Amino acid sequence: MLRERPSRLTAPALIAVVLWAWFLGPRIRYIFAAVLIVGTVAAFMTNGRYALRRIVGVVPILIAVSFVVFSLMAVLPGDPAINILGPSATPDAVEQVRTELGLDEPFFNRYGDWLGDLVMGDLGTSVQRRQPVAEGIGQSITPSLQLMVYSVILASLLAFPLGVYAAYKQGRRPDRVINTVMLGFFAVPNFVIAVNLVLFFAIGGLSVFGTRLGLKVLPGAGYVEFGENPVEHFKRMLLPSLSLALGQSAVFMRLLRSDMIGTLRLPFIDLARSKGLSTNRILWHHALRPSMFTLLTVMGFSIGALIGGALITEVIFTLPGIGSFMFESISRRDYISVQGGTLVIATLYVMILVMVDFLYLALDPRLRTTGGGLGGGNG
Amino acid sequence: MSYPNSDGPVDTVADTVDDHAPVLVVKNLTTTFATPRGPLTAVDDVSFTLRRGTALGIVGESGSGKSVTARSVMRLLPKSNVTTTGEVSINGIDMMALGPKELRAMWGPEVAMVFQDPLGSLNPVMRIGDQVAEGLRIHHNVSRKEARAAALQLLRQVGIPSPQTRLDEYPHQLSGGMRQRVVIAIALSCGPKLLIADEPTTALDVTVQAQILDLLSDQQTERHMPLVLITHDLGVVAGRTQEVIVMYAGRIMERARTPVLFRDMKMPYTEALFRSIPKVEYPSHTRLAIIPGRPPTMVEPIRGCRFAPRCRYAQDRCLEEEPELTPAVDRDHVYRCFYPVGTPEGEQALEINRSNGRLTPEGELIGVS
Amino acid sequence: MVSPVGSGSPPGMTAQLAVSGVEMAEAAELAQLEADPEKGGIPGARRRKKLGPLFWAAVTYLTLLTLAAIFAPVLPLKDYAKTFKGTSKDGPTLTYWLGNDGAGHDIFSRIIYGAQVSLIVAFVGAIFALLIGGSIGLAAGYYRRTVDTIVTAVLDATLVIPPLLLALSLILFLDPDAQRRVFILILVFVVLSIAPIARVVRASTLVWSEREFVMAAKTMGARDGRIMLREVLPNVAPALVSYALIVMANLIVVEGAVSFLGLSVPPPTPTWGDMINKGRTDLDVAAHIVLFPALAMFFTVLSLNYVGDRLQERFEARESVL
Amino acid sequence: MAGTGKAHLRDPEQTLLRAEDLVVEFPLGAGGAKVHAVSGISIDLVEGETLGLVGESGCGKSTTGKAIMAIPKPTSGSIKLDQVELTTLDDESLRRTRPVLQMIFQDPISALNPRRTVRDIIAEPLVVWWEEEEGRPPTSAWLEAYGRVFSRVAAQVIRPMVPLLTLLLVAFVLWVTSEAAEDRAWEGALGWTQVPAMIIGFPSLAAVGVIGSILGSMGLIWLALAVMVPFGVMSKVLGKVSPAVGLLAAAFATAVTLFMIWRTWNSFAGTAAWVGRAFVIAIALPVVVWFLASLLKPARAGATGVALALVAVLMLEVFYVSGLDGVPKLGAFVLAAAIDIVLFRLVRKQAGLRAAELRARAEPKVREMLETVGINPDTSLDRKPYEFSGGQAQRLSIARALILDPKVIICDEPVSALDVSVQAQILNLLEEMKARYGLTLVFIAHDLAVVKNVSDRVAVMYLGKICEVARPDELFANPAHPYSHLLLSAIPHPDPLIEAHVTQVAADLPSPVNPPSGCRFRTRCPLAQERCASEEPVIREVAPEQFVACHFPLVGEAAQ
Repeated sequence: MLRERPSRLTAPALIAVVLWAWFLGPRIRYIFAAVLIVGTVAAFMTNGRYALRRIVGVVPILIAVSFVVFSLMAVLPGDPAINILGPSATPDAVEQVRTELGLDEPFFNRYGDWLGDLVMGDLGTSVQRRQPVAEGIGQSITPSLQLMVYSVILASLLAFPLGVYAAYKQGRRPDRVINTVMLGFFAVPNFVIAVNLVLFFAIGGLSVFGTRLGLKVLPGAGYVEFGENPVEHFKRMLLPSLSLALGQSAVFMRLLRSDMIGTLRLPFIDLARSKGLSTNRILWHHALRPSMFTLLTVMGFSIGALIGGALITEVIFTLPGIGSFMFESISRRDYISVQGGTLVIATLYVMILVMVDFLYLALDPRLRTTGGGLGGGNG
Repeated sequence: MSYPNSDGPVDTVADTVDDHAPVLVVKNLTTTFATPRGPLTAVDDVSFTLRRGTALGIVGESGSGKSVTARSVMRLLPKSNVTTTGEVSINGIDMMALGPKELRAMWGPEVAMVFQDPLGSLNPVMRIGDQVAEGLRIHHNVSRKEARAAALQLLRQVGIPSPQTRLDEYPHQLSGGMRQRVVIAIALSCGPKLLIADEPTTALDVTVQAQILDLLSDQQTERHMPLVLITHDLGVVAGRTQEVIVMYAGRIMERARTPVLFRDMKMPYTEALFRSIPKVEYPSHTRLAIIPGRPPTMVEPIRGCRFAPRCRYAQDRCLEEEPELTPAVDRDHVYRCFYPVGTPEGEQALEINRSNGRLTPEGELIGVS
Repeated sequence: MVSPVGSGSPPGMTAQLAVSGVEMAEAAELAQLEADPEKGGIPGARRRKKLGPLFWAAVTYLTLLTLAAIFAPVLPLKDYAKTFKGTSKDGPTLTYWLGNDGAGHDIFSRIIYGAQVSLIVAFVGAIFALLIGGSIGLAAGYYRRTVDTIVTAVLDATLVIPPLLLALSLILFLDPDAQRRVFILILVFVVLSIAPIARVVRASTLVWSEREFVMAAKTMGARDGRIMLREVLPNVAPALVSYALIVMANLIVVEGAVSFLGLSVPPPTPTWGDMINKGRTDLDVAAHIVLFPALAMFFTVLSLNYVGDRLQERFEARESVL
Repeated sequence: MAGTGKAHLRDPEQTLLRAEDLVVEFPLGAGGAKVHAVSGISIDLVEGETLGLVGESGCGKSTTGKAIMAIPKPTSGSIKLDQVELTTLDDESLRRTRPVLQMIFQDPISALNPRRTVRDIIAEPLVVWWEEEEGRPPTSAWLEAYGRVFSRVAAQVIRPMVPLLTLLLVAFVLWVTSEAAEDRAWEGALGWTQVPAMIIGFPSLAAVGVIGSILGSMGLIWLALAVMVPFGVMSKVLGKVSPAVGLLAAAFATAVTLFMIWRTWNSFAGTAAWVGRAFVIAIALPVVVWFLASLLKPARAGATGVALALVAVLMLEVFYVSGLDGVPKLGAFVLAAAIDIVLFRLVRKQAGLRAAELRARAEPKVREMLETVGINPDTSLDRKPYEFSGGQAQRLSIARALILDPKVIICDEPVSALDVSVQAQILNLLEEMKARYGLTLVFIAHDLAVVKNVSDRVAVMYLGKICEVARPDELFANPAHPYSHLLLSAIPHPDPLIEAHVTQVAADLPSPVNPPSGCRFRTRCPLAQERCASEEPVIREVAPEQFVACHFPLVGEAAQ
């Protein structure tokens, strides 16, 4: 068996990453640093070599992403200077702005400069907003992360029991009912859910033959910080999180169900039954954990996608999150903000995927030893 | 007995019950699956008894119904779309009358099973110690610490080297043979009064197979525990069982004490099976006797003897009428044939078949491919 | 956001079985095990699992919607851009089947015309993504090693940008004046769907290339191209086609989101998302303005998902049962 | 290590297949660790001989089999087939040697493509090589597969809707022709030009084309489609009658197509112009020109050309549709797609014709092979693999391997997945085939009794090395290597009187990632000494024709 030997690169790499995170905008740096430290430490406790490989493997992806993002914005038609100044700008003014933005330099010089600034935590300064991009993102990232966490928790609360139960009752009536309902949730676009939630819980619902079908119990928009008023905070976050959670729970539940069905057909479930274990114990203790891998990946993907992808929900509920920030930037053709924002989102996304990989380690002992998969190497 | 929970029922029962009283009684067991193609009778009217301290081998090809018999006996088959009729009693307890909860109480302390695929039979994400101890904790309600000690003891008993470290390892860290030892330890954990091993060595290498079979035999004699050993390999049952049942297409074809069966087999199917195995004693390039054709699907009802279409001895009668299980000279030896091997009737039947061209001059069946 | 990345279940991952019930599945397997060795030639061995009435209902709905969208210009529909006086926010009537919106437009007609946009961008987007992504995935899964590494890296880099964000940026920066919105939408949707499709095809190809018949084809001297297309593709294709339906459903949702934000095809051409967005302000007084386009979208997405699901299930069932 | 050395190899002149010092290593993860699956194995085969390779799972016997096939090529070593070195051949030359060397696999069901019929599967090797000989362009496979996918879509999606569609279309045609708007009349007229196409036998194409061209308000693409394809087909048909007419038709089609390209080109403007125009230049133009060129040579008329042109047209349609104001053109586009699907079927039929012809030519041979392996061709030709039992499927695999008339067949555990009674059938069949076709076999198995039964020579393998090579009767009577002895002692005998005396071995198989030094078996060997750890035994002859790689063999002068 191979002995784990944490490479000499580990410590410098870690320190470098944490330092880098530190130089980013004020809020982001805490988030980055916390995620990194917790995840990495956890990962190193299980399989350091794998963790290191995974972390190092992220670097090229991030560089690729940064390149894609930068070149996309650079190659796209339309002159940012004109975008900023408006179509009626004089050529001189345009020229001046172009020089200011460094647009007259060759492509790779600009990319290099941008990357250099990036490493120093400087995402550029938005001309339209007259504010550093990092600052803008830093302000808007908290509501987004909260929304993301709440909706995933809600979705899991719904998906796990239903998925396990449906798998257990596979093919029979309860399964079919759950499946159909969940397919329904899955098929409703979340902005439609959002609109309907607002209708039924915020503005009082439909009026049918004089009776109102609905409630007016929750605010339909706005954001209150947690520190300011926790109750109000949750009241305002409930509808947006729910609108995201319903669709997600359908995805989660269906994945869990199908993997669980696969697991329940494995011989070790037979053995567990022949030990005389109760159905609940078999389901929750034996079958659930090995059935969670696909789900975990997809959860990682959807959490990642939520960072910027909850854009439409944030717009509907007027949450000042990163989605709203991006939407506004895109609408204003604020390409510096879009560049910076996309990069931060992509980076967080990648990090979440890496963390998911580390979670695998916790769930699946087979991954903890390198050289596994060969089986039986105990010589 | 080194079993840590000796206040359990194991020893007391062993002392009080007569050694020759049957532990397992199976009568007219029939198991039918509802398949899209119609009802499939996997086990058809099977009866046998198993005495204390003996090992019974059930031999048959895949599709013969041997595994379903084992699961029917344990009542491990699902309730929906499977119907099991007949009588099964283990140590006098009527298995067919039990509800799910009572059944779960039986599984483990009364009857346990060893499965074919040792890797698949173990939960990949649970520590070995936990898996071995789980049955104990459920059935005997022992503390975590005691269960762990018991698990250690069990691992030692099944011959796992350095059991202490193995307790905290996961199945993928063990080799195939070691995994099967763990599965056996799990089966033995609650001190079952009946152990059913369903093809325990099929997935293993030949060197490991011998070790696992030895382990099973040792445990069987040591614990005075009856064993049902299910296999497709006549070689496996030969040295390690006292009695053998040969199954074909859901039916018991022949049952006898092991030495009797191998010395004096009466059933043409047993003979054909035996003859078709390549044997190490024979010189290389010996032509093998084959069983032409293939077993019947058990969806359509079959008339006559189920083996008749592939049988060298078969006469018209065999296609029309199914023989009953007939006792041979040895009272424990029964078979299902009108023209048994090695009897005048059998020789005559062969002669007839040879003369009417159903057999080659060498005595092999022609046609039906 | 229901995105093409995070949603839907790639066929390789879903092991939904045609046989029903955990226990039943087990039993059926056992029965198979027992009946297996010489089961050939049993009548009904080819027997297919029925698709069920819901499947056909979904297909019918999709067909009708498509036909209506195709023939919209010649069907006796009201002009979608015309304001009918005095009908603002009216509920369904015999003249205006699904009522009128805040501007007095006929909702029914707008829904049918709105389907044109949704269907064309989703369909065309999915087809091209299928061709391009499918080829990429097939090559990556079959050749592995270097090709696979590069392809996977590129796919990963695309996948980490949330699709809606990517779509919006591309749309606005490529086409700020909404001149060629349909074209741009299709282009963007192809870009969005290539990566997920390629991943699914790659995963499936990886599995199928492991099978011994691929090895057998190599030993008989077939070229790689032939093996990929004759041996691997026919086995991957069913999953691929059903996944493409799910991708289409996702694209319809993304288009809905884009038009909800007012960035799809510009008015007067109606789009579902835009109708929902416009109706939002009148929700409490005239919910039908939002309800009907939302329902149209819901049923379309649901039908596509359901059809995709069932087809996939059926192909898999045939594989596993036989 | 248990055994390097080549003492057991025979005169290279006599041997048909000779593998020397085969090494196969797989990288394990990124850490640089390697699985040493096969470490320096040398074997040879005289013509007509069966070599049995036997050992526990993980000993590298199957890897050796695949390495001999050079799929993938071994890490190092040499394989000589009929004095030709395989490892240094480039891929193409290696591929050309394939028919001589065939393989049979362990899992018969997995070795047969579930989506093809027995007829296809067995004929495939012949078709592959015949196509090769006759210089068929390799793209045809691409085309056929492509058509297959599309036709599956057509079958699953469109066919159920055909009655409804037809009804609607007929009603629509009536409506248009009775009170057609003026501006559509000329398109209608054009549509009717397709009537000849209908008459010469493409009714579905013509019908859809007629309606499409009437319906399509964008005209030009439809014009192109309506003209190009039927005239293309016609020009091929007519070209056989009179080259001049064919040429004329082709010229007309060319003109229309170029016009179409020009029109499409112009439809791109503004921001997206560069994309669209680049597309036209890069893809559409060459493909369409190629197609048109192929029309001029009807004999070589590339069905591929037609298909690629169709793809190009499909893409042009999309760009054209979306390049205009788009939305109202949906109808046109969907119909265009429908036409394309129909056309793909048509094209596939054309492409399939060659394949069908070859398959028909192969049929007698296929039938002969099936009968040889004991399968009734009449009932099985059109069935798919899953309708066969394991034993029958294995027969099919054997038939497929034999159809190319190979010299050597590598049997990789061919009976391990089969039942006892079926196993005997297959073993006997292999013996028959060997006698009948003069085959040379490499027989890989873990069952010693089976190996003994079929082999003329047996090589016992352990952890990527050879332990012992001998004639089976000697090997089984007097094993010289402790490992052979262990294996033999572990066989369960179907006789209760033979007591199993298994040499108890310590530990399990060591990891092939980190094999033991010296003799690889030493960790489990009851006779192991210090020398075994330090020095790797070399294969030597301990008895006539019995070769062993052991310092302390159980046979010969050293056995005391």
